Parts: sequence; structure tokens; C-alpha cells
Amino acid sequence: MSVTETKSLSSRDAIVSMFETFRLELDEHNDRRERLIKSSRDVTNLSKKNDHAKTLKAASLAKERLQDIQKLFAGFKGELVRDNFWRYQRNVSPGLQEYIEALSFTHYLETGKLITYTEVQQSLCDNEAIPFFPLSLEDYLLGLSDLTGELMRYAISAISQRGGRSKASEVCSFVRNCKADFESMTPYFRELRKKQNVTSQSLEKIEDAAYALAVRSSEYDLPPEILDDLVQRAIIN
Amino acid sequence: MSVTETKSLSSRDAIVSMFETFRLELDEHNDRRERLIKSSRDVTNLSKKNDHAKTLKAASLAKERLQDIQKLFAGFKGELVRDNFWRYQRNVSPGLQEYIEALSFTHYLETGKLITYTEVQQSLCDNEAIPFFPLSLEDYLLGLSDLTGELMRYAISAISQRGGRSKASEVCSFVRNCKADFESMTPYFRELRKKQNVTSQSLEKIEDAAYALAVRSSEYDLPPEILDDLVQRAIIN
Amino acid sequence: MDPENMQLITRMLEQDSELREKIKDQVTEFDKKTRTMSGLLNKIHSTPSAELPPLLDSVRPILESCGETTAAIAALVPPNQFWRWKEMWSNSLRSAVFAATLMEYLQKGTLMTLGQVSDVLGIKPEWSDRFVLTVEDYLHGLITLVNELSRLAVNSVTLGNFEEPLRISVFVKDLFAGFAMLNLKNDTLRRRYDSLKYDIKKIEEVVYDVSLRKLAPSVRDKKDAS
Amino acid sequence: MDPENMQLITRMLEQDSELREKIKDQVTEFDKKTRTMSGLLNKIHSTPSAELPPLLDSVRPILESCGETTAAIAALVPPNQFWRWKEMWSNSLRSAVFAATLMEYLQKGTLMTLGQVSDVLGIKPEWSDRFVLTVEDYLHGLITLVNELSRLAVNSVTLGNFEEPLRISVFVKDLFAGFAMLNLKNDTLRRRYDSLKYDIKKIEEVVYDVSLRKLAPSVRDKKDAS
Amino acid sequence: MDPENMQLITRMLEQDSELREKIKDQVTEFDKKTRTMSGLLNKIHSTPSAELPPLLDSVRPILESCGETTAAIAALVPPNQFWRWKEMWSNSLRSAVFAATLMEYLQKGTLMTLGQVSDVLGIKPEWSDRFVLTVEDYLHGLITLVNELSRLAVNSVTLGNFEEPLRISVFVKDLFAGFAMLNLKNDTLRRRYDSLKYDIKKIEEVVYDVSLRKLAPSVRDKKDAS
Amino acid sequence: MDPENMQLITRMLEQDSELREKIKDQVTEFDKKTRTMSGLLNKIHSTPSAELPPLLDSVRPILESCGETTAAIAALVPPNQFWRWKEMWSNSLRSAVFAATLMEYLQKGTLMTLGQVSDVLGIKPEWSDRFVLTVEDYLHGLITLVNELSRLAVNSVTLGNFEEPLRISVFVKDLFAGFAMLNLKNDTLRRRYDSLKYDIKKIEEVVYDVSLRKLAPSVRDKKDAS
Amino acid sequence: MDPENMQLITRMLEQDSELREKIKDQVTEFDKKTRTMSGLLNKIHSTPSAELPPLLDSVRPILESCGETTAAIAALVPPNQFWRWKEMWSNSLRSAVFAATLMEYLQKGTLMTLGQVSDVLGIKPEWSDRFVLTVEDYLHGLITLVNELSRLAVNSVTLGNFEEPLRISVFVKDLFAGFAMLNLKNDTLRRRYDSLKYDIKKIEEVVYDVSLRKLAPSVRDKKDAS
Amino acid sequence: MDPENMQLITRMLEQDSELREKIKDQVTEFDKKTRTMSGLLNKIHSTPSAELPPLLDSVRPILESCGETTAAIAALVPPNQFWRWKEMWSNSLRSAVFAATLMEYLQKGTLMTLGQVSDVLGIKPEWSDRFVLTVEDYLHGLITLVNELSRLAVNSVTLGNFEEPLRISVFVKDLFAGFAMLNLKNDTLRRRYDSLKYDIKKIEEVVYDVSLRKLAPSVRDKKDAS
Ligand SMILES: [Mn+2]
Ligand SMILES: [Mn+2]
Repeated sequence: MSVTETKSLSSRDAIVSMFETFRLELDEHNDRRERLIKSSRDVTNLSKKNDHAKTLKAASLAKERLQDIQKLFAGFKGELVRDNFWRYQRNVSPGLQEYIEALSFTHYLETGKLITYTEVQQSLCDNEAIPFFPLSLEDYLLGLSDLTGELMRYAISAISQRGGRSKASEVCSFVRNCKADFESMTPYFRELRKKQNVTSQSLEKIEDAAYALAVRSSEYDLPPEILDDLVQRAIIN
Repeated sequence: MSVTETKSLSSRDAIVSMFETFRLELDEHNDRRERLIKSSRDVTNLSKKNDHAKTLKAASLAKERLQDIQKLFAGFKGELVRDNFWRYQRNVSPGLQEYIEALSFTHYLETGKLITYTEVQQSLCDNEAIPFFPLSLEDYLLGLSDLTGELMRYAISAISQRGGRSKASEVCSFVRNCKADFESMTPYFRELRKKQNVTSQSLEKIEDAAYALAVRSSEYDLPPEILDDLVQRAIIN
Repeated sequence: MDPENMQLITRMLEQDSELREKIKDQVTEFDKKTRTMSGLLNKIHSTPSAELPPLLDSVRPILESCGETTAAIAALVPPNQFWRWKEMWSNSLRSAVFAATLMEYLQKGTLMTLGQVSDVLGIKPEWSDRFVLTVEDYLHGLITLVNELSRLAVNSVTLGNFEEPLRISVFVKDLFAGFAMLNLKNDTLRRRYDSLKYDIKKIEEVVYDVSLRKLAPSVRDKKDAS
Repeated sequence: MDPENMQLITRMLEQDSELREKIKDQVTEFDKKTRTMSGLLNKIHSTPSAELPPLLDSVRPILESCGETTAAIAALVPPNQFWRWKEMWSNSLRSAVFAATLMEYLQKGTLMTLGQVSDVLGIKPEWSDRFVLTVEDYLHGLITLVNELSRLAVNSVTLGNFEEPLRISVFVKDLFAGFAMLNLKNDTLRRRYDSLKYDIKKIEEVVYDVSLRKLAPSVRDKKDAS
Repeated sequence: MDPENMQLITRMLEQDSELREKIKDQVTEFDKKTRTMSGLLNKIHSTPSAELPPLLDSVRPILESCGETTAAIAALVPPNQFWRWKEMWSNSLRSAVFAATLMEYLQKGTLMTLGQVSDVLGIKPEWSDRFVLTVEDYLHGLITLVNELSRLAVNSVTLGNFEEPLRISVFVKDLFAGFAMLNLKNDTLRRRYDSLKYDIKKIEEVVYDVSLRKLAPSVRDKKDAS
Repeated sequence: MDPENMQLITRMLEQDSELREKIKDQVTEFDKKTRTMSGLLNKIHSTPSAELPPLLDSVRPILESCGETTAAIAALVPPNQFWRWKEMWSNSLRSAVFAATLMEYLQKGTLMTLGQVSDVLGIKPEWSDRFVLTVEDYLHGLITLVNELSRLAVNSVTLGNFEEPLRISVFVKDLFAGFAMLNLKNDTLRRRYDSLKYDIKKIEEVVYDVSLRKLAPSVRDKKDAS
Repeated sequence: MDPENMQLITRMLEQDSELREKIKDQVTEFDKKTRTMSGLLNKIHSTPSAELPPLLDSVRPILESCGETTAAIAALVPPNQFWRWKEMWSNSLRSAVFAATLMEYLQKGTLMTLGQVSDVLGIKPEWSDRFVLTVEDYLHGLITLVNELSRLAVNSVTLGNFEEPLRISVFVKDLFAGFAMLNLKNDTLRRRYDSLKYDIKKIEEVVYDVSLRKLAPSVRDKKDAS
Repeated sequence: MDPENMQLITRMLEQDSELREKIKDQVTEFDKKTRTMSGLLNKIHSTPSAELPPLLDSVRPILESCGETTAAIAALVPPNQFWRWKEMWSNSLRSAVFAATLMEYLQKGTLMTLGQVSDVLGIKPEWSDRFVLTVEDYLHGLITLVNELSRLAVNSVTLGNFEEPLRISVFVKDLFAGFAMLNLKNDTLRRRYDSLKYDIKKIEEVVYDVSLRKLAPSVRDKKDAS
């Protein structure tokens, strides 16, 4: 497109031949977009499956699946050369955010911490530490925001398991801090403002779950771990 | 329901037997409503067919169909005793308004006038002039408001016929007056306010049609009727 | 438009709008009364059973004064136009039904019939084409009653009354059995009826808490005893 | 326009609207049946296990009679038009699935498969282009089943049956594990599935209460002792 | 959950989403064909009648090739699921109906029936549960035809063909009379039908202009004369 | 258009848009402050009562610094234009009301009046045509306070503080009784007021749980003691 | 709640709601007047130019009587609260602006300035904190004027007046050039301004039809003559 | 959140928001230029062809000055972030494309290529990762050009230039043939492309009016002559 014609076009043939080049370019763009949307959907599917890895054991299994996803992202590299990432961001984002949600969930289960921006970017690099594409702050934050919903499911399900009480209250304070941290960034991202409401609701649900446990075990004169053991024994019998 | 019990109910059986009477009453009400909705739909279908009676000849034919509709309304009489009309108004209104639209259209074609409230009420009476049910102002006005849309279709279609020009301009001033008359009643009816916008659009469409005819015939030095004749002759040849 | 027709319409519009204003004034009155009653009855949640009678005594005169309002409205409505205007006072009337039936339950543990509520609210049989307590309005009032009783089940335990939840449970389930018989169409009443399930669930959970801890004679015990 | 062409078009348009009316009538029938079954099955919450068999016996004939309704609908639906009309009876069918699977659980403690439910409801394999029990409808019925079982866990304790919550807990967790393996895209289904965790939580709380009540010393005991 | 039951469910959910992809690919093909035909047929507005036959000859093979696409789709759609998937190709099919009926009008001045269009598009009667040309889709195609003919009436005059507007006028009025007899419930169809009157008005204006131009003295003529 | 008329219009529109920018900057400042306060006050849900004073001490300076922002806005708003621009800072102001009243409750267990809040936020009586704390904004702040206290009731139990829910219950019911006396016409306010009922129900359930298990001196005990 | 605080709040809320009622009554009056003017001015579309003066004479007294209404409102609005209540009468005021400027155009072919419109409507400079004609309301009135003039261009041709469209075209283009210079931020105003392009296009098409047929001295002829 | 992470994020957010402000300022400049050009070019509708050259001369310097703005933006955009920020100036750029191509058409009757427009707007090939004229933006500009030319076809007849509509018709149809080749997806471009059909119809009607009255050499005559 960069060749500078010296004369503007005066015949249908000339016009049609210019549009011919446009067609090639637009078709290429549309095909690339289609491919990316499809890949993004694949990433989403793989990531969602990860959501169900609700226990530590399942989480380490899930590591392999995360690597599968990273391979998919490596495939993006060819498509997203130069600044094409920004061109196709809205097509890639859905899958990318689901991936960040799954990755940060695994990270939390392993370390008890919130994964950093740099860590996420590093997970999206080839062997020579060259990024497949730049990580946008928006995708990073929105992925993390979804994490809080996942943690809510995790905490509520954990309640029926041994050690559920301490798990619920750990998750509770973790999510409470997440919410507070995200708060200062809401003015920058409209989408984050919306998701912050969902986070508040998730937090309240976790609080309610932690409360239900606390109030129940307060009735007994034994430490929570022993109570858990007793319940376990009763179920097995 | 009007029997006054002296003691309130203290057993499930007593409660259930009271609800038994409620069930009968509610079922009767629901059945009646269903019947009225169905009849109203029948009225709508008959009335809509009338819409297509776009010529004077067809209009007189349509008279019979209007009588069929009036028979349907006579059937309502049994259902809408005492003040039941007001109870089922929202179920009956759709058909009633379509009927008023069709009736007022026929009336306009015959007399060139807007049918009055009293005339509509009279059309809904039995042989002894006893109304089948009270005519609400809202139904009357909303039916008339729909008439303007029908007149728009009539005027635009008329253009392709002999005498179309004068017909279009008659309809134009008729609808213009309708719009002005309805204006003072819009504060009372929310629905009429909405329909008034549709009326304005219809009026503009009629004005455009009358304009198109006027501007075309101004090019020729002959009275419009003779122009119409010439066109007719050309088509036949 | 024909000037005579125009005049007729204008006159009708004016009459209607005057009437609407007048009814509105009465409804505002009615509303004040039901709001006061709700305010007072809200105290049942922190009042021990022993102290209920004086509380109910303070509400009764207001409930009885509703008859003046219903009479005023009935006097305004033209013959055979009940259904035309009733939407205007439906909400107030349902609140009054709620107040009346709640008071009866608290005093006697029984359910007031539609006829009894009509009487208490001073609704006369001869107004039948101008002011009636319809089945729908009565049922709406009863649903509000159940909503309130589920809250009362919780609060009576807080107040140390462990028998009340059981009484409420029996009463509400009887009432629910009645509702279950109706073929409700997809409207507000059906939606509110569906929500009753949550109230029942809540009440069941309170009964569960109480029986688990053997704080009151259990359902079984009662059945066995009877 | 060619009159034959014209006639064909008119007839097809009219047939559709007639057919809709007829199916609607059958759905109303179907609805009555499922509502009656729900009403009867609601009694499980106040019926001791010993008295369940006669209750279930009273529901069974109605369940079996659903076959007449499904047959009537299947007879109405034109070949190949199942997907065009199915929305009309989906809700009723889901309620029937719920009733069938609840009864099976209560009798045998097991989960009916999609095929078994189809059989019970008299759905014939040869109707495959006119009336089928879809996966979605089956799953919706199962979710309603879990909702009901969490309520039953609470009420069985009230009735003095401390074993039931444990049985329910095992059954529901197994079912939930099945759901967790599906990749649900359908929005309503996903949302309802998501809410199941609250039912499980409730059931677990009951299990917790019941187990500890037997085994752990309560604070109150101590207080009472002191 | 029973693993077999589980597997069945999973497989059914996955099949649907694969099938959707495959149909989509065929629809993209179909779309390309109808777009090419529209592009070529657009030239009728600048082509003198004498040169129409070769233009139509160039479109015909594409029209005929649509049969391959309809066959491919029919082969994909599972028995009895026509109504489940038809929305996916409705737009393409309507464009094909438009192309077929426009070509017929230009060649013979007549209206193709629904059956004839089905034939031309290679739709087989035995696909009745997988691929059918519905009345709605046929009517949508006809409305597009009228839209195009009103444009053609204007442009044929520019090209010096003063007879065409008259032919179009007769053809379109006849078609419109047919539409007027239908009791259209479908909203989009009704709205599009309603807009036809503007096309007719435009055609009539052209007829008016053309007829008078030959027969009536214009104001300008007089001015020029004076 | 008349150039003088034109100029007048252009100047007025530009002044407005400049002013809007300036106020926006101040509101952004205000927002930052209220956001920081909310962030800090969020910690009350995980802070044992004993450690509350230092937390509140860290918020107080920010609350006091709000006076600078209100003064800056008051200086920008032209005389008589308070009502024109107030929407811009309403949300921030309501958050500030919330922060102020929450701190007061936590310290003293009492409710700050509208006048007191105005004072704390440095709002001067002489700004009455440029910056005022309206009744609506004050009430919105109080509703947010109740929302937060219902969460606090839950979380204080989790932290082992079984007395706090009772204190909250008394405070909130008193506040609610005040609201119930107002005849709220404003739609948003009315809707939010209606939602208070859920907060109260939730608090009641916490109090219920605590008293059922005798974890804190019950309401009765307290009454008996007094 | 502190009773003094409570009282203050109650009193303020009540005053507002009373004031709202009073203003509403005046706005209803205002509305009636503008509605009557619109009704009368609607006749310009069927009135030959020669008969316009008596029509305008019949509107003038009503326009002048608007001063009474603006005075009544100004008397009601408390000092400094113009911006709080103005939304209530904005629509009526814009209709009045429309009526005033349309009459001026019809009589003199000129555009009334904001100041002139204020004067005609009896708005006093000393009411600046209670009742003002804002730039936005003035511009809204002008946009309605253009909407009406594009209709008038059409209808005057139908009435045989072929010169009016040209006059309107010049007037509207001049006005539009003024609008184009403004940097409109206000959303509604901007959207309505964008719609002006359709009015201008319509007027241009009328002028086109008239010149194509040489029904009026053409633009060129006029220019040549001057 | 890890404080280092927090810091990193905050720094990135601030950088982005500063950059956004700076680009916004340049876009405001750009916008002013394109608005002035639109204002001047709007006069073509009332300017006889003979007087066009000086009008175009007055626009040219502004068009050329756009190079300063594009350079300023290109200097701000970080390497490889073109697609991140381009939405901000897309509208302005499209207006500039419109202005450039309209001027070229008016002068030479020909279509400027994308490369030529880039040159005129001073866009340098070496900015390829920071500022480029994309195909989409170029096409949007061309669609605006067609919208304007359909209006010009109407107004040139009013000005007595009967040949212009024919020239426009040929030019626009050539351009449309180009557009028809593209596979546009369902987005803004497709929607605007679809609207081109109305412009073409309008132009065809003007050509029809002119040829019917033989005011210009007809299409046929031209073809015959060539
Ligand atoms: Mn997730
Ligand atoms: Mn109609």
C-alpha cells in the first residue's frame, strides 16, 4: 500500500484493480481474526476445565493443561507480529483472561499469593524469554477479577471438606485484599468497575460461608480441626 | 363469598375448603379471560381483513364483515355483565380498538367524517339500544389514532389511481385535523402520546405523497382530472 | 372533529380526572393508616409474647378506622365501575388485609376468612359494584402475612420463645396447602406464591435448629402425644 | 399471483396457528398432572420414612398417566418438527423428570438414567422426530431434584431421621461430580448448576450438625455443668 | 453418575457444536454464491434490454450450482432437525430466491412459484425433515424482488426503454394483490410488506411521467411558445 | 444568524464547558479521598474491636482533609448554580457521609446528624447557593452505612465477637424506624430504602444464630438485667 | 434517631414535595398554552400565504399571556434554586421558543435572538436565580423550528406557492451555518442538531423539484438579476 | 498485592493516561481542522462550477496543514502501538480523507488512491508502526464522499448544471463496483456500505429526471457518440 501513485484514478478498471488489493488485505485480516477467535475459544475451553480442579492435587495435574494453553499462545506469536496484538486484542482477550484466571488460581493454590504482572508475562514467553505478545494491564486485571469468583466457588465447596474453616477464612481475607487493591484501578477500566461489583458479591458469599462455619463450631468446646475429624468419622461410620 | 363466618379458621381442612371456593372463582375468571382474549383475537383478524378494503366499493362489501364483528361483540354481553367490562378491559381492548379502526375507516370512506363517540357506542348496542358494554374513551381515541395510519396507506395507494390527487389532499387535511384534535387529549392517555408520534409520521408521509403529485402535475398545463385521464389512456394502450 | 363530539369527550375527561383526584386523596389517607399499622406491628419482632396484647390493642382502633376510608371510597365510585378504579387502592387494601390477619394470628393462632376481613374493614355487601375485597387482594395480603411470619419465627427464637416457630410452621403449611390447590396464571400472584417456598424453607430451618437442640417438644413428640 | 401458489401459502400459515392451539391444550393437561405430583411429593417433608411407600404409591399412577399426554403431543407434532415446538412443553417435561427421579431416589436411593426416565414417561424411540427427552431437559429435572433433596435433609432431621442427610449427601455429591465433568454452554443450565453448591453446602451443614451432636461436648453442656 | 449416562450426555453436547461449525462453512459458501449473483444482476440497471440475455446467461450457472450447497447442507442436518438450524442459512436462501425470481421475470415476465424456486435450487422433496424452502423465506425473496423492480423502472427510462415501467407496474400490482390476501403475523415480514407501497408509488410516478410526457402539453412548452 | 446573538451563545457554551472541566478535576480529587477511606475502612471486617482505634485514627486525617475539596468546589460554582452542578459530586459526597457516620458509630455507637456531617466535611453555611449537603445525599450515605453494618454483624461473629451483632441490631432498627416515618418520593432513595429490609433480616438472623447457641447474653437476659 | 435531626429532615422533604406540586400546576397551565399555540400554528401547512396574518393574530395573545405563567413560576422558585427545578418546565419553554420564533419568521423572515425571545415571554433579568431562558432551551426551540420549516417547504408547494421553499432554504442554511460553529457537547442537543441535516436535504430536494420544472425563478436567475 | 507489582501497575497506568491526554489534545486540533474544512466544503452545494476553484483554494492550505497534526501524533505514539491508540483519531482521519478525495473529484473528476491521500496528509512510510492510513479508514472516507455526492447531484441541478449528475453517476457506480468486490463482515463498514444503495438510488433518480426532460445529453446519446 505504500507505493505512491502519481495520478488519481479515472477509470473503472483502475478503481477495481485498487480494490482488488484491498480485498486481499481485508480477507487476510478477516481470516486472521477468525483464526484468533477460534484459538481464543480453545483457550477458554481448556481454561474452564481447569476451574474444576478444586483441590491441591487436581491443581498440580492442571499444570499440564496450563502448558497446553501456553503452547496455543505460542502459536499466536506468528499472527500477532509487531503491534498486531493491539489490533486483535478484543478478539484475543476473552481466552487470555480465562487463562489468567486459571493460571492465577493455580498460583494461589500453590503459593497463597496473587500472581504478579511480570509472572503472567513470563508465562507467555518463549524459551529465550521473548514475549509472544505484550500483556495488557486490562487483561491482567480483568483475569484476576474473575479469579475472585472462582475462589468463592472454591471456598464454599471447601466447607464440606476437612480444614474447610481455615481455608474459608484464608480465602476470605485474600479476596478482601484483592477487592481493596483493585478499587484504586477502577477509574481506569470501565469493565473492571462492573466486575468489582461481582467481586463484592463473591466476597459477601465467602464471608457468609466463613460465618456459618464459625457459628456452628462455636457451639462446641473443641478446636476446629478436631471437630472436622469427628465429622469425618461420623460420615465414614 | 359474602357469607360472613363468625369464627376464623383453625384447621387445615377448614382452610382447604375455603381455598376450594377460591379455586372455583379463579378458574372461572381465568376461563372467562381466555375466552375474551380469544374472541378479541377473532375480532382483530376480521377487522384487519377489512383494512384491505381500500376502495369505496370494497368498503360497502366490508359492511357485512363489520356486522359479523358486531355479532361477536354481542357475544361479549354475557361475559361482561355489570362492571366486568372494566375488569377485562385490557384483554378486550386490542380487538375493540382494531374494530373501531375498521369502523371509522368505513365511516370516513362513506361520509368523509370522523365517527363520533356516540356513533361507535351505538354500533355496540343490541336492538333495544342497550349497550353490550360501556365504550371507554381510551379505546375510542386509540382506535381513531390507528385510523390515521390506515388513511396513510390508503392515500399513498390511492395515488396510483384516478382522482388520486384530490383524494390525497382530502385525506391530508383530514389527518391534519385529527392530529390537532387528539393533541389536547394526550395529557390524559399515555398510550395516545406514543401513538401521536406515529400519527405525525403518517401525516408527513401523506404530505409527501400529496406534494409528489402536486409537483408533477404542475409541469403540465391541464387540470389534474384530465391528466389522470391521459395517464389512464396511456396505460391501457 | 364534530364539535358536539368534542364537547362530550372533554366533559367525560374532566369528570374522570376530578374523580381520580378525589379517590387519590382517600387512598393517601388509607395509605397513612396502613403505614402506621405496619410501623406498630413491626415491633412484634422484639416484643415477648406476654407483652403482645397491649401492642395489638394499640393497633386495633386504627384497623377499625379503615372502615371510614372504605366507605369514603365506596361513596365516590360510580355504580358498576369497581373494576375501573380498584387498581388505585389495591396496595393499601392488601396492607390492611395483612394487618388484620396478622393480628388475628397473633391473638388466636387462626386464619381470618375473606368475609371476616371484609367485615373488619367495614366493607358492606351492598357496595358490591363499587367496593369489594377480591380474592386476589385477600391472597396478596396472606402472602405478605407468610413473609412476616417467617421473620417472626427467627425473632421469636431470639426472644427465647422456642414454641412459636413450630406453631408458625404448622399454620403456614396449612395455608400453603390451600395455595397449592389454586391454578395460578403467570402473574404477580404466581410470582409471589413461588417466593413462599423460601419462607417455608426458612421456617423449616428454624424448626430444625430448635428440634436438633431439643429446645421445644419435637414434631414427633407432639404427634405421639396427640 | 398464481392462485394455487396463493392457496398453498395461506393454508400453511393457518395450519401453524391451529396446531399451536392444540398443543397448548395438551400442555395444559400435562401441567395439571405435574402440579398434582408436586403437591403430593411436597408431603415427603413431613412424612416419616416408614409412611413413604403409601405416599409414593399415590403418585405413581399419575406419573404413569403422563404417557398419555406425551403420546397426545407426539401425535400432534408433524414429522420433523420437534425442535420447532418443544419450547411449549419443556417446563412441564422438566417437572415430570423431577417427579420420576425423586420417586426413584426415595424408593431405591439410585439415579434414573435419561433412558429410564424416557421409558417411565412413555416416550417411544420411534417418535424421535416429534417428541424426545433432550439432555437439557433431563439435566434441568436433576437440578430441581437436588434443590428438593437439600430441603429434605433439613426436614428429615426434624422428623428424627438422622441417617437420611448422610445418604442424601453421598447421592448429591456423586451427582454433582457428574455435572462438573460436563462443559455446559447453555446459560440457564450453567447458572442453575452453579447454584447447586449452595444446596450441597446446606446438606453438609446438616451432616456436620448431626455428626457433632452425637460426638462432641457442647459449650452449653459445660455451662450447664458449671 | 452412571458413566454410560454421562458419556451419552457429553457426546450429544459436543456433536451439536461441531455440527454448527460445519453448517457455518457451507453457509459461507452459499453466501459467496448469492453475493456474486447480486453483483452481476446489479448490472441490469445499466444494460439495455437487448443485451440482457448474455448477462442472464452468465448468472445461470451460479444459480444452478446452488443445488450443490443445498445438498451439502441437507446432508449435514440430522433427520428431523430442520427447524433447529434453519436460521443459519435463511438470509442466503432468501437472496437465492430473489436471484431466481428476478431472472425469471426478466426472461419471461412471469412469477416463479415456491415449487419452481425449490426445484431450481435443487431442493429435493425427500429432504423434508432437513432442508425446505419455507413460505416465509419465499415471501422475503419476493419482497426483495419488488424493491429491485422499482429501481429498474426508473433506470429503464434513463436507458430509453419507456415500456418497461408499464410492464413492471402490472407485474408488481398483481404480486401486491396476492400479498394483500395473506394474513401476515410474522413481524419482519409484515413490516417489509408494508413498505412495498412505496415501491409501488415510485413505479406509478414513473408511469405517470412517461405517459404524460407523450400526451400532455407542458407549462414550459407554453412559456417557450409565448 | 445575528453575530451578537451568535457570540453570546458561543461564549456561554464555552464557559460552561470550561467550568465543567475544573469541577471534574476537583471531583477526581474528592473521589480519591473517599476511595482511600473506603479502602481503609474495609479492614474493619477483619479487625478485632481492640485494634479498631488505631485504624480509625489513620482514616481521620483524610476525612478532615475533605474540607479542602469542598471549599475548592464551592469556590468554583457560580452563585445560584448549586443545583446545576451537584450531580457531579453527589456520589463522592455520599461516600464521605458514609465514612463519617461509620467512624462515629464505631467510636461512640451513635448517629451523626446532617449538621454534624456538614461540619466534619467543612461545609460552610454561607455557601448555601453553591455547596450544600442535601437531605437526599445524607440519607443515601446512611443507607450505605446500614449495608456495611449488616456485613459487619456477620464478620464480627467470625472474629469471635458475639456482642457486636446485638449492638448493630439495636442501632439499625432505630435508624430504620426513622426512615419508616419519611414519605420518600425520590425513586432511587425509595428503592434503596426498600433494600434495607434485607439488611435488617440478615442482622436478625445473625442475632438469632448467636442467641440460639447462647453465645452472648440474650436479648431477654439483657432486658431482665435492666 | 435524634428527634431534632429527624424533624429537620421531615420538614425539608415535605417542603420540596409541596413546592413540586405547585410548580407542576403552573407547568400544566404553561403546557396548555403551548399546546394551543401548536394546534393553531399547525394550520400554516394548509393556509395560503395571503391568509397567514389573521392566523398569526389569533396566536399572538396566547404567546403574550405566557408572561403570566413565567412570572408565576418565578414567584414560586426559591432563590438560587433555578437549576433544581428547571427540568420541570423545559419542554414547555422550548415549545414557547418554537412558537415565538416561527411567528417571527412567518411575519418578517428573520430570526429572533435569545434576548428577544426572553422579552416576548416576559422573562425578567432580575429573576436570574429563579427563571432564565438558557442557551440550551433556546437552541432546542430553534431545532424544532427547522423541523417545522422543512415540512412547510413541502406543503407550500402543494398549496401552489413555489417561492416559499427558496426563502426557507436560505433562512435554514444560514441558521445551520451558525449551529455548525458551536462545539456542542450536550448529547441530546448534538443528536438533534445532527438530525437537522435531514431537514436541509429535504428542503434542498424541494428546491430541486421546483427548479427542475422551472416552477419558480431559479437560484441562478435570482443571482443573475441581482 | 505484592507492593512491587502494585508500583509497576500504578506506573504503567499513569504513563498510559498521560499519553492519552496528549494524544487527545492533538486530536482536538485535528478535529478543528476537519470541521473547518467541512464547513467550507459545505458551500459547494450553492456554488456554481465556475466559482469552485477559489473555494477549493481556500480549503487547500488547511488540508495541507493536517501534516503537522499527523506528525505530532506519530511522534507521541510509542513504537508498535499504532493499533492500540488509533481509535482516538479514526473519525478525524476519515473526515480528512473525505475532504481530500472530494477536492480531487471536484477538480479532476478522479479518485485519489490511498497512497495519494496518505501523501497529502503528510503521513510518512517510516511511521508504519505508529501512524498509518488503514484501508478501513480510507474506505470510510470514500463512503462519506458518496453520501455528499448524492446531495451534490441534487443541488447541481438546482444550480442549472445538468451534466454534473451524470458525471457523478458514472463516478459513484465505478466506486460501488469496487466496494462490491469486498467481503465485508458484519460491522460499521458493512452497514455504511449498505446505505450506499440509497445514495445510488437518489442519483439514479436525478439522472432520470434530467434525461426524461432531455436537459442533458442522455446516457444512450453519450454511448452512441463514443
Ligand atoms: Mn471462571
Ligand atoms: Mn391497521
